[in-house]
Amino acid sequence: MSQMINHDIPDDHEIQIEKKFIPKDLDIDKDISWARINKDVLRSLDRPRPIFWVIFFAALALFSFGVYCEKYQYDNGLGVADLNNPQVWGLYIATFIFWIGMGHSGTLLSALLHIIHADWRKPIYRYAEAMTTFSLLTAALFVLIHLGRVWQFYYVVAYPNERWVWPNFSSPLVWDATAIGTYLTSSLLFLYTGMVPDLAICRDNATGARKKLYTFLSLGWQGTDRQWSTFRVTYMTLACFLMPLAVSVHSIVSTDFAVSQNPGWHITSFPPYFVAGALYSGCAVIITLFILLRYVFRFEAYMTMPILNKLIKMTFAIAMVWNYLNLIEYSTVWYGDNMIAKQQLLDKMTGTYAPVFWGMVFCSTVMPFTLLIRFVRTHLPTLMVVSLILNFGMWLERVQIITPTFGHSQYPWTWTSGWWPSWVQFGIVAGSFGWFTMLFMLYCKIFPTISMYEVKEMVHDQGKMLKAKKVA
Amino acid sequence: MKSHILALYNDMEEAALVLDELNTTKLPGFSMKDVVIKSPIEHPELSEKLGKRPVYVQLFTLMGVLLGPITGLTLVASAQASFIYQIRGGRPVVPIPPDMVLTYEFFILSGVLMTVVGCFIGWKLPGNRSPLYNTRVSEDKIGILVKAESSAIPFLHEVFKKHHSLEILGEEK
Amino acid sequence: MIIRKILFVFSLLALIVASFSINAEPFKAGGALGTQTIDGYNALGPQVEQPIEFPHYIHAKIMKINCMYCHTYARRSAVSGIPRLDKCIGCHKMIPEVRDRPRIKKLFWYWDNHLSIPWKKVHDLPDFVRFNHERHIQRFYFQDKRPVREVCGYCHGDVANMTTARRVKAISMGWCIDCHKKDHQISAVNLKTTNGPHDCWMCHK
Amino acid sequence: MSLNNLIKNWTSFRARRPYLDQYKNADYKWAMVIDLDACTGCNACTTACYAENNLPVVGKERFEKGHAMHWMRIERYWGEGESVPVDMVPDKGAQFLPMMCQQCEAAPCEVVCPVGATHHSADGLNTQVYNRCVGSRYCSANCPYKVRYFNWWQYADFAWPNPLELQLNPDVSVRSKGVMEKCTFCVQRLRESMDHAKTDGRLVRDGEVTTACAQACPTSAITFGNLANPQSQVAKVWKNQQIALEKDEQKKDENMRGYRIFEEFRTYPSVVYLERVRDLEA
Amino acid sequence: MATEKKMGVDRRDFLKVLGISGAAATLAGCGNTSIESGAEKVQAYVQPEDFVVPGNSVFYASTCTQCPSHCGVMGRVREGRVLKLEGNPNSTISKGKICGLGQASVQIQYNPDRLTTPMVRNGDSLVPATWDQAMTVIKQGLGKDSVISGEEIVFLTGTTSGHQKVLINNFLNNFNSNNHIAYDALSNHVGETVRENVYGYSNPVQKIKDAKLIISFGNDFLGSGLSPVYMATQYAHFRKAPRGTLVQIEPRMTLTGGNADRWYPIRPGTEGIFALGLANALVQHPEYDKAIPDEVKQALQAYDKRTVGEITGINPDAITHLVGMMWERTPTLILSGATAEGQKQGYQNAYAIELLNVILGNVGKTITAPTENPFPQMNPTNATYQALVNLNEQLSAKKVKACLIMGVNPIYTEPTFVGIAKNLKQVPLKVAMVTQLDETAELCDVVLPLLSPVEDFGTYVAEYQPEGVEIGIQQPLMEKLHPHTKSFGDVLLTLLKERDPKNYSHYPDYYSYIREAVIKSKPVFKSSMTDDDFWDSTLMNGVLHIPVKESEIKEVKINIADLPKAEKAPADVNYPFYFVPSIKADLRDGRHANLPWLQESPDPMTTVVWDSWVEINPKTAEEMQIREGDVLEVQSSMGSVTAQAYLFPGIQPNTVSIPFGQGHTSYGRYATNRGVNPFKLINPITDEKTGELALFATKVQIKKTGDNKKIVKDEGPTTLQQGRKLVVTMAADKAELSKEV
Repeated sequence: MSQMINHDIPDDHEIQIEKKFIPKDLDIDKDISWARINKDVLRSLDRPRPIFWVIFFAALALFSFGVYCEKYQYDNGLGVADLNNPQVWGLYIATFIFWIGMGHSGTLLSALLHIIHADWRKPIYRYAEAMTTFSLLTAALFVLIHLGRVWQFYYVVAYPNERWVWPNFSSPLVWDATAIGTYLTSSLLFLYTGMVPDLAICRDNATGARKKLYTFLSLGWQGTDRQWSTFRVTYMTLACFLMPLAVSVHSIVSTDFAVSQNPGWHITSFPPYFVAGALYSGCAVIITLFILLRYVFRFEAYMTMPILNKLIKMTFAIAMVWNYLNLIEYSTVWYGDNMIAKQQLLDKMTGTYAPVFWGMVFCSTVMPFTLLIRFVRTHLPTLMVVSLILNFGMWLERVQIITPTFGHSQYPWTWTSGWWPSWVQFGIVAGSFGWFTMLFMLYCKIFPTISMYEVKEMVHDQGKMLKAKKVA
Repeated sequence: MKSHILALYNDMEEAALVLDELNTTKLPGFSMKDVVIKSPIEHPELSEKLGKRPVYVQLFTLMGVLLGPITGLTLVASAQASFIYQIRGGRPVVPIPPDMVLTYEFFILSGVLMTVVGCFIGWKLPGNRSPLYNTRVSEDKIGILVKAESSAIPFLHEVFKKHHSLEILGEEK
Repeated sequence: MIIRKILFVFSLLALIVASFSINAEPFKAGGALGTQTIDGYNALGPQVEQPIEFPHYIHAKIMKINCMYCHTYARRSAVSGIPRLDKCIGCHKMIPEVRDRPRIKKLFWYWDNHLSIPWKKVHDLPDFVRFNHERHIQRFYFQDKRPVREVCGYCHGDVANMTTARRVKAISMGWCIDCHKKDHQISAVNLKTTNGPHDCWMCHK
Repeated sequence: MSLNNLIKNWTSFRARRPYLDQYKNADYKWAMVIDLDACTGCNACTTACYAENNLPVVGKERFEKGHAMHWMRIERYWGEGESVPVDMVPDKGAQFLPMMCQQCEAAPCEVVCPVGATHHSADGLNTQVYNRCVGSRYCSANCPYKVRYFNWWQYADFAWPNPLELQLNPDVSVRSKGVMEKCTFCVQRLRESMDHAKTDGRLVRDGEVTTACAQACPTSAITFGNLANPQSQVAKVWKNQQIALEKDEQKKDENMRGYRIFEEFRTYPSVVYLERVRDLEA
Repeated sequence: MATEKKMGVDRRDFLKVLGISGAAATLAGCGNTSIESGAEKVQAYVQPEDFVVPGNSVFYASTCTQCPSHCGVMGRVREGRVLKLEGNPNSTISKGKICGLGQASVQIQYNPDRLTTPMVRNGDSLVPATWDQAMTVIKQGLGKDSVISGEEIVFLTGTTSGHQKVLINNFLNNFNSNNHIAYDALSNHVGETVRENVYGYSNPVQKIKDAKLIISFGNDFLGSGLSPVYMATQYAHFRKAPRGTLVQIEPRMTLTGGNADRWYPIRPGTEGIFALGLANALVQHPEYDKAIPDEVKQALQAYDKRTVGEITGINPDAITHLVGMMWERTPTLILSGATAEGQKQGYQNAYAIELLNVILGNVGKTITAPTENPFPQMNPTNATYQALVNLNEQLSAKKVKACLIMGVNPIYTEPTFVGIAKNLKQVPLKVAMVTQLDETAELCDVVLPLLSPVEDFGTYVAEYQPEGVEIGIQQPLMEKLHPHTKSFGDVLLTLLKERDPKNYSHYPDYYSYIREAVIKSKPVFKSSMTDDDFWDSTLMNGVLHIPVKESEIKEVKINIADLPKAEKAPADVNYPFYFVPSIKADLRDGRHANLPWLQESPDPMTTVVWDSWVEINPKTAEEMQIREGDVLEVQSSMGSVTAQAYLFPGIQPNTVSIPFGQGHTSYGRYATNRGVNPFKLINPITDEKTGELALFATKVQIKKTGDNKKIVKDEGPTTLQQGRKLVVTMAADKAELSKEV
């Protein structure tokens, strides 16, 4: 016991410092009863605020429109998307990277912060992890949407066949498929494993069909000491796997570009740049969802302002990393002697796609500095708007990686100016947001969005510390 | 003839005292190995009192990370080698860097999968819950489940009661 | 559609497992339809109704007419072709004794009306596949001097035992590849072996 | 599919193309020479390509969107630099460039195709197998020459209203929507003549087969042939112009006109262009 | 053609289309087809020729009829369908090569808008009819009992030659008429007249291959010239070592100009003046001094460098420079072309240009006499614009009772002021023979569907005969596609047989007519073959060739009165721009606008497709604040059209250009309502000497309409190589062409 007290002295300082800057009453109540936690969280599965249904049906409508667009495109060919010879990818691949990138901060919150025992992640990591899974699902959808012959997509899958043909393992697209598949499987398992104790709680409190579902999913979890110790080891091991995996996934996505010879893509710093961008956009989305869930599911007591504040700090830091890598990218091109890449960079900034570029600069480089303003950090509607702008900026970033490069490639004859995607592309992109929101909202309605057992652990540990202090 | 008995406690301290007492108790037909704690959160300090209970998950992980890359690389490389057309301009038929990338992904995938498999085996899941399960365990109570000879049950009952257990459940006969 | 494709994938998987264990064997005359070559790719096609029920067994088996006497284009063109009508008539004019049989009557009806017979395709490849009869005939019949019934029969089965022809092989890509992967002796004298080209643009262009 | 195969042939699986003397003992390596001094930009070759290879006429609206399917395009440039004054007079004429698939020996498109629909054939062609293509368009994205064309529409539905479809070349597939296509060096002609030569037990003779564009070209600016045959016209010109297939930077005399476009990207194209000549004193 | 069967009749039989199912199969392309049995039909030939092997193609020689150069072509035929045309190596004109225009002939054959049945007028509209019905209508006017004669019958065609021409003349003779009117909207009659007057030959051989320096005044011999394929083959030799130099002088850069070593923009109509300026400078050299009489020399003195420079807009130093080259590089060749000849002083311009050839002594060296055709009756008719004016006069006099029209579309190509449409309507019997309904056919009473050029027999003699004389033999490459189409020869023979059974009844059809005519010519070719063999070998070769027989150009006349005069036209305030419409090598006068390949083939200079555009100099555009794609109204005193602006550096600053060929109101789905028709802008200015229409002498004004539409073209936003080393240029003195293989 005495050892523990000594250990806690630095923590005490930290708490003191925190107290100085953040009103304590806003943080999680240390004395909250465990039963109360169960009740609060389970209530979210039952009766959220009515706005939930508004969001859900809006998302459903958007998704239906996306499905209509995709059907139209499937029937008529990709021509309806107004893609053309140099502009072969358009918004589909841009949005694909956006969704892949978005998943990364879920892993950051759940895995990295778990490894370094950052306690504050506990109330929020679950939805971040869910977001990872669903954004990966959405991203995988874009791979299919953009294929010319979706119905032959299984050619990309490596399976022994009578034709004696295999996918081309040298293609970054196959790496992509493998990496995304691995990532999706791993984060799904990670999400699920971490959720099992909570599913058991749901099982113990649910009735009817839901009970059957939870009973099935919780696999008979009883919370025995053996289960807990196995769980601890497993969860930590998975977290250790997930961190490098997340880094490798977006690095591999970046090789789609960095491996090819196009000006503006053939850059060594692309992998870290992509990873930073991924974390950046992911953090912005986490802030958005934080505010949303906090309101919709009445999670004010758990998703507290200090946690949000930490998230904002993290977002700002990552935004700065991203900006740094962005600058690195441009300056290596600018000071390098690749004439074609330099031309392309100039065109990106001054050509027909300059609005996209400067839009990105405004949204992703200038906007994060507003996070330094206390009002923005504490006034949730404003923060919501800012986080959406950051997100939009990161989407623009992906668009400006793809479109200007195709529009100003090595081959001057095929340059395009003023290329603009058709409504079908926008419809499908919007539909993907609908699909993601719909899935995510559905998830939040069915599964506990806040990790109950971990919040219990958190208040237990902190309560213990307080008690220890009192003893001292 | 062995049977089960479960006692619920309000908090860890109380449960710890029970375990301390059980540890010192020498009773025929009862062993510390048969004591199981059920709790809503993890409880390292209670587990310590139960003695060493090894976890084998990481053995599976090791197996996964060893087998994954080897099978992955072999699969990829031999698929490339047996592809009916093999000539690709500018690159060898079996190129090292792409195969390394894929091997890496296989390494992680098989590591993750084997870990989860190991976890499920460690959990002995999916399985049936023991009849002596109380839903309050998943809420905020600590449960101590003991499996012992029927003869030892009354004594254990006494011990539990001594430490202000909220509820004691025994197997119905 | 997707379901069909998934089923297709699984059937292919089954096929590959089968094909691993089975080695192609030379052509065997006679026997049940589809078993004349044992290569694991037996896939008996439907019985196709033709305008005239052409008796291959009379021509090829009883009369012992070389396949290429009628299917004369096979050795110089990618398509083997259906025999031209005047080829049929050329012989049958000389055989008055069978003139009254219904099939021959029908044949002469087409001839008299100067119409071509609307035969139905029995061995139909997808439109992106281009099989070249000429090369196969040149290689195995003229160069290797194998019996014509075997050379044609490897793909078409033992037509000499059929009335109207019927597809007896899968004619799938794996089946083609399977043969192309095999070592073929260069000639009856030269014991060196070669195998068929693995160039996609040989068949798909 | 065996480990044995992998180990036994390891060195050959690790060989990279192109390498020195690669085609010395090979039967075929198809290559081309285009004399830009002879090319007048008349578009006869492109029309011949439409006729030979079943290229769809896409119509004005689709052409406007950039959906044109010309495998071969004649580019017309007014200058080499990056900007041009408004009052420029093109007093040295225009610069015409026939551009089609360069059949690179180390083609950037081949490496990135996820399904291997584009790969290299033994006779040095950069193949495109339509029925294998899933339409990821990565090859087009990675092609520095941008000579790959994607079927954005089901052109067969409208490009050949009856009876125009009777003109279609039965030796060439009509491509469905969603697949990539490109110049094939008229592979249907090559394969036919190679087959005939094989039947006769010989190799294809120089001049026996040529591409549709080379056949049509009124000024004979396009020479096509077998680079592996040192007696062929193409091989002679390559040698004369001191172009080596396996080099990405040619060391040649100043007054030699041969060059390959974008050699610095190490694509090792199979098409040699001969510089346009202008009498600058005229 | 190994068999001794009656060719033709049986040939048609075995060419029967049976590959239909094959073609449909090709269309399906690479969907996910599975193997099926019994789904498709496979039909065999009934009684084919021995050389017909399914799956193998057969090549038949024929002659291209797409333009008057009549190249020899070969058609690739498989399963009874013609698939592609190639050049015929036997032909001295095409030398085995072919242009895009020629390739597209197969699209006339398979055009989805082809006329497949006769049409007969019923009130305001044409309705499909049977041949019997159509012939009944025709026979009412031109039948057995017809008394129409002389000027009452008109046969209007474009340039015709060979047995078509012979048959038309025979037909007209039967009506005691010789009223065969040959009209060509883009005729080169002015130049031909000049050369006829100067050299005695309207189309002397211009040996560009032998020249070391060619100065071409707007002669687009590589693009829309008289024999572009032949000229291109010669141009290739011209560019080989020792390399010749090409200088092009024209107001708007043609394809030939784009290939010139040096291109000079010149004020339209002043080409002759520039030529005189050159001539004046040329005679400073003692050698050339002798070549011309003093009176001419004196007349030339008015054209000193500065004056010429002022008039033509070309830097005066260019004259010194060019003359310097002419002195050094012999032999030279000076060519006059459409933009120089289609002017008010067109004749004089061309005359002045030919004068240069005379001074330089090119006559006999690079300009030689063509070989004489032993069959002069087959020589091509001289198609002119004047013919249209003649026709209009005849029509307005209301004497014409029957008008037959074939191969020409005057309603589309006539300038607005001619107004032939109104007069033509009054003719009681108007018969059009077409493969596809066009503007003129729509006006007619009877429209007969002709066989396409790849289905028909015929013989052709090109206007330009560079190596001997070549008679092109046209033969069907396939069985006729539409059962109710007929050869024009058969139509005329049907009528002739009725009117003159004695001479014509022994011809069962046009094929036998041609066959007999060709066999009759056997003695000229000193052939010892039998008639059948001669005919077979002629069909196999595709051409009958009369070898070169050099004859000298005897005297060269120079008439001082025919030289152009410098005219100081007052600046036109209302119409400040010269209008120089361009002739596209593929669409020509619009007759090929129905062929989709040609519509989609980018214009070589601008890369615009499927449309009309207004070429305007970037400098002028900047002054007028015109951007690419701005919709401009181009107005002449005759009318106005609107089209999008294209900034084109290869054009005079005060000149605008619209290509001919588009703006059809009725010509099938590919041509109708596409672009504008610049013929409707042409002012009523004619060449003073010949009366030919001055196509390039119109002045226009341009106005911005305020609209802007994206111009549909192949090129991207840049027209520069951006330092990419795509087309590298080497100085001619650096290149060692002689060392090349």
